[in-house]
Amino acid sequence: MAKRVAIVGTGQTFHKSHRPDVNGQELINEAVQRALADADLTMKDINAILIGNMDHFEGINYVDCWSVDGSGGVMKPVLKITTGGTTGASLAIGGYHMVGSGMFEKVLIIGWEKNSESDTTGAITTAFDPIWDRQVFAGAISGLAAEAQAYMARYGATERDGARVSVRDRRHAMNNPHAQLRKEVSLEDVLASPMLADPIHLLDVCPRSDGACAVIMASEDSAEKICPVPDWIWGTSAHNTYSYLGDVDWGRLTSMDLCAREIFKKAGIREPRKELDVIEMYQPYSFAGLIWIEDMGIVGHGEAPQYIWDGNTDMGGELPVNPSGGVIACNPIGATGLIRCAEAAMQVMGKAEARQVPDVHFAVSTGFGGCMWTNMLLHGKKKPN
Amino acid sequence: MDRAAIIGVGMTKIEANKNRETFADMTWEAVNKALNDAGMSIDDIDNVITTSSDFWDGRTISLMAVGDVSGAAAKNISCVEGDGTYGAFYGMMRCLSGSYKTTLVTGHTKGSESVSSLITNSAFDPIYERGLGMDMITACAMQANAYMHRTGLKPEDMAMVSVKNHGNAFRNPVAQLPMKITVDDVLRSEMIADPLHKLDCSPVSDGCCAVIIANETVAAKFRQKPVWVRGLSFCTDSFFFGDRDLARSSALAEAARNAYRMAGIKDPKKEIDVVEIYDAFTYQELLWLEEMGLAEYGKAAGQLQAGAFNMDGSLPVNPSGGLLAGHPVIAAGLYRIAEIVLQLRGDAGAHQVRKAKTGLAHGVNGLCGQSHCVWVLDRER
Amino acid sequence: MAEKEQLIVESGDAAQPFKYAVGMHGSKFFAETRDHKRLMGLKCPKCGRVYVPPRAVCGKCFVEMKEWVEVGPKGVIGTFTILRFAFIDPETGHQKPVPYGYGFIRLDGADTLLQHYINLDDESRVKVGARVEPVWAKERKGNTRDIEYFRVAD
Amino acid sequence: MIPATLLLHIRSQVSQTKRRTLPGSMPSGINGRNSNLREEAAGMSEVFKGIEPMVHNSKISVPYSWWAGDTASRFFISLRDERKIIAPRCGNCRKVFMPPRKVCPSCFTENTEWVSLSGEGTLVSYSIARRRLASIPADKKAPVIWGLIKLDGADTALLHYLDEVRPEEVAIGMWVKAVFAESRTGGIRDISHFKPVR
Repeated sequence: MAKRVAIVGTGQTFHKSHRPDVNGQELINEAVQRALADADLTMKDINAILIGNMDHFEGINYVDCWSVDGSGGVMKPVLKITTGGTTGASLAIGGYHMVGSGMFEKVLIIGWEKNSESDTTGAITTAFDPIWDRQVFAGAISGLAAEAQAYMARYGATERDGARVSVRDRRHAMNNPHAQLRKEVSLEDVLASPMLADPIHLLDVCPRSDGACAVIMASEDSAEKICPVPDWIWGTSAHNTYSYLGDVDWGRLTSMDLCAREIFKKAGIREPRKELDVIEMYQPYSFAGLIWIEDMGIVGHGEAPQYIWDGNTDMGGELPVNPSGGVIACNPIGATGLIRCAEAAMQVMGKAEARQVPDVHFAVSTGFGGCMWTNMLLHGKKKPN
Repeated sequence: MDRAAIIGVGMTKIEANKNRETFADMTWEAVNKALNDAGMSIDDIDNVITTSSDFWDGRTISLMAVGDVSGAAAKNISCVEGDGTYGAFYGMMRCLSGSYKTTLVTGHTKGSESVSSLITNSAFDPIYERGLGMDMITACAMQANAYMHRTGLKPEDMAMVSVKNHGNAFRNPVAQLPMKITVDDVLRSEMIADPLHKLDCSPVSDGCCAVIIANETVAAKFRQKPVWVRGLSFCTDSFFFGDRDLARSSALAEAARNAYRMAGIKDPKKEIDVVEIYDAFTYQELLWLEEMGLAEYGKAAGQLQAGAFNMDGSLPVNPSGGLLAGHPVIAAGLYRIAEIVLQLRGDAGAHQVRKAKTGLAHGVNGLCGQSHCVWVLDRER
Repeated sequence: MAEKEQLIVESGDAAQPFKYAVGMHGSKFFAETRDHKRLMGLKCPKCGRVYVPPRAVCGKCFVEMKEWVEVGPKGVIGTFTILRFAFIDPETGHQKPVPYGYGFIRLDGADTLLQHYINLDDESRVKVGARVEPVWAKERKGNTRDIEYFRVAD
Repeated sequence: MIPATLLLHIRSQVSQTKRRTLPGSMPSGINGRNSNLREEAAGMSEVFKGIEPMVHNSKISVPYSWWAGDTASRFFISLRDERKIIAPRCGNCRKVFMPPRKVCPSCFTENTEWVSLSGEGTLVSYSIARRRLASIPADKKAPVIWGLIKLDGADTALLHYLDEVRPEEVAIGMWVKAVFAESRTGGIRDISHFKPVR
């Protein structure tokens, strides 16, 4: 019989633009030690380790093998998952299945990246087809700019609408000591910042970061013994809709739509806008904060700008999005999806401190990456049926 | 815990250079062969795990190339980076976690597209080691020396593995390198890195393998006779060679112990009927057999010489020809699983061994067998 | 107190060479651009979608495609951006010259978009929905650069 | 705009000679005939008649700069400035780690003590490359010998070069000592190699 699965501990580094004081293994170890301390467990309690990053950011092959001194993986089962930007969320989903299968009681999940060790855009460009895409493509920003252009053309949104999202996330980051960028900005600041790829300004996008995140999952057999209020995983979904960038329905995120429908159906959620309490979204640039909540089914197509201008996604609003400050405030890519998961878990567990949204029953975390792909997890305070 | 079974397998022929085919083309072939083998349509598959490596493929997000041809356009999908046995392990767990019933697992590599010396050099620690310029062959030569020094193994003992496996490959239609050679041929082949001659090393290969794993509740619903997963485990040793006992593999011993325990196997030498093992280099077949408890430490070569591991021996090892006859790196372990499935079903054709009820498949990750994955499969539930 | 010295290990000009197989579908496509300045797509026998770049399988329908159809050479801009920031081109290890126009072109008769460069001589005309045409390279070798770029058509 | 390098490869008609390309060597063109099982089964070979399979010669050339971190930096600076090999010790299990580790992998506590090592030790194992594998640095000539050296006072062994020794003289258990590079820049090659103590 499958087991129900909960998050019982999380740990993060204090994410920075670069961490010259530690190598990758040592960075990983910081997050691992914090997660163990959070759950009051030791390495001896851990039955398996799941780790991931994107190889070409650090240029290290077989990271699962290389990182054992930091991850604690010596003489333990260590598995690696790599799916690009969605890696962190794919790891969370992987941990869910490892524990849920009954094969492993407690699994330590680690996402990490030291983006300061290479040229992020150059490395991301290698994600795309070497024959058809790579010569023209220019990293994540070019694809995202193409998405924003299409969305603006389709629904009449403006650069100002995008900037509003960036202002929100950067304000939220002020409450998160782990965030890399903790500086409030105004709409004017965003619009006056340098244009990187039309219509994306510098302050519309995520920075590059060094950071690691660790999450411990346990089965229903031990979760409540480890942690008084564990974060129960209600459902997971991963949709890799496209294989070539030219196949994408630009201006909509089909994969988000598929994930949301699948998960909400599974959990019996009919009105996500009312039933969800908080969203931690892998939102690497501001316009995604508009487009993707529409695809998630929070509001109708073209309605996000007004919903956001009305303050609904701010702290204290109807459905706060990214209380942590999100990806715009820090983006150690292989960790980013797992940070979203950890932040959502902290909201459910009531451990989010200054960024806590009151009384969270349901939270959603997402991962984004690849060829406009989405991963999603639904987190709940109640044990699933 | 629910049980899982393997209900379909598909393998492309392993070749030195599939220059006409992309990753997607190879995967399409393997996936369709697996679906045909299982008597399933793609609609009967509810989730997909691909196994590939961004390094070997020369592509960050290597699974992007094979999602469509794995039928994942609208299904849940993920990607394990590492040997195919690990991808299959994750695929099996997804069948048991309550979310899915049938996982399609693929693994692909085109060694022909990259320079493996550089790819494997990148597995060394960038700060302390990489600049010294070692790669997989020179690393494994270091392990072979440690093993020979400890056990008294001779180059001619290792060479027998090459003779056997290349010989077995004649009966396996998907093998890349069937060769009729002698111990002397191996010892006279070029010395690459002492003590490893050219014929002690597996070749560069292209290939893709697909397997379909099902939860017990649906395993019997389809045409193919299920092969049951009886026990499985994986384990990772220390990274730095200097932290390990390089002449041994404690991670493999541990993984095998756990897999046997789960399978209820008390005496593996008696209870395992056929083995497909990760013989990237000749000495590895012997060392791995010993660490898995299928031979006494330092004694496998003697048994090999006595014919125990031959096709008609008491414990046939790599009747397919193993990696020495074709080594598509990431897919290699998945080929081992598929081969054992064929053996246990009695479908292995010319390389079918006698009396195969319980089989063992084995995969490796990292340098000098840092991490091992062991599967015990059984014809009976 | 002097700042602590933090050492860096550099990879220098180390690179990983690859010989990526283009595949027979891509090879046929490039033989057509090289020899006939013709753009070809593959049509799905089930859903009728026409795919460019060409590939063996329609992912949505999970069927093999065998029917080649000519597409383009003109098309419309599906979406685009103008790259203005410098980054390392992973093929060369050096900075790629910016700015450049980067677009997704829906070639006439195709259902998917082809990525290519868009000429920026008149930025104001580069818009979603603008009609574009390819500018063919003088010397065509059978690769994506057989087309130098697309430009907004009159 | 960058020039592309998409080369047309002539399909070789090399028949099934059992040539193998070793892992570790450049695959030398096209080895063996392709069977095209998939295409033949699907009746596809007609469509591609006369079409040569193309190969796109490319590379991934992303420059990396790995931060050594405080622990490795301290070790390298000592090599560079003092020609001294130092190693961290676990305060709990007392193990001395080479190469240096910030955290003890077994105890999972931070190593805070450092000890000096003599630079001499025993050879645990070795490897001799007889041909110039692609991974070997440009300044090294084959045969290249690597050793796994357990330095006196350390509990784990360090990977490095062996030199000033003929390949046939190398033996597990031999006593070796570190030779420092003349020009030292703060990296693992500040040790030039280890040589036998005779």
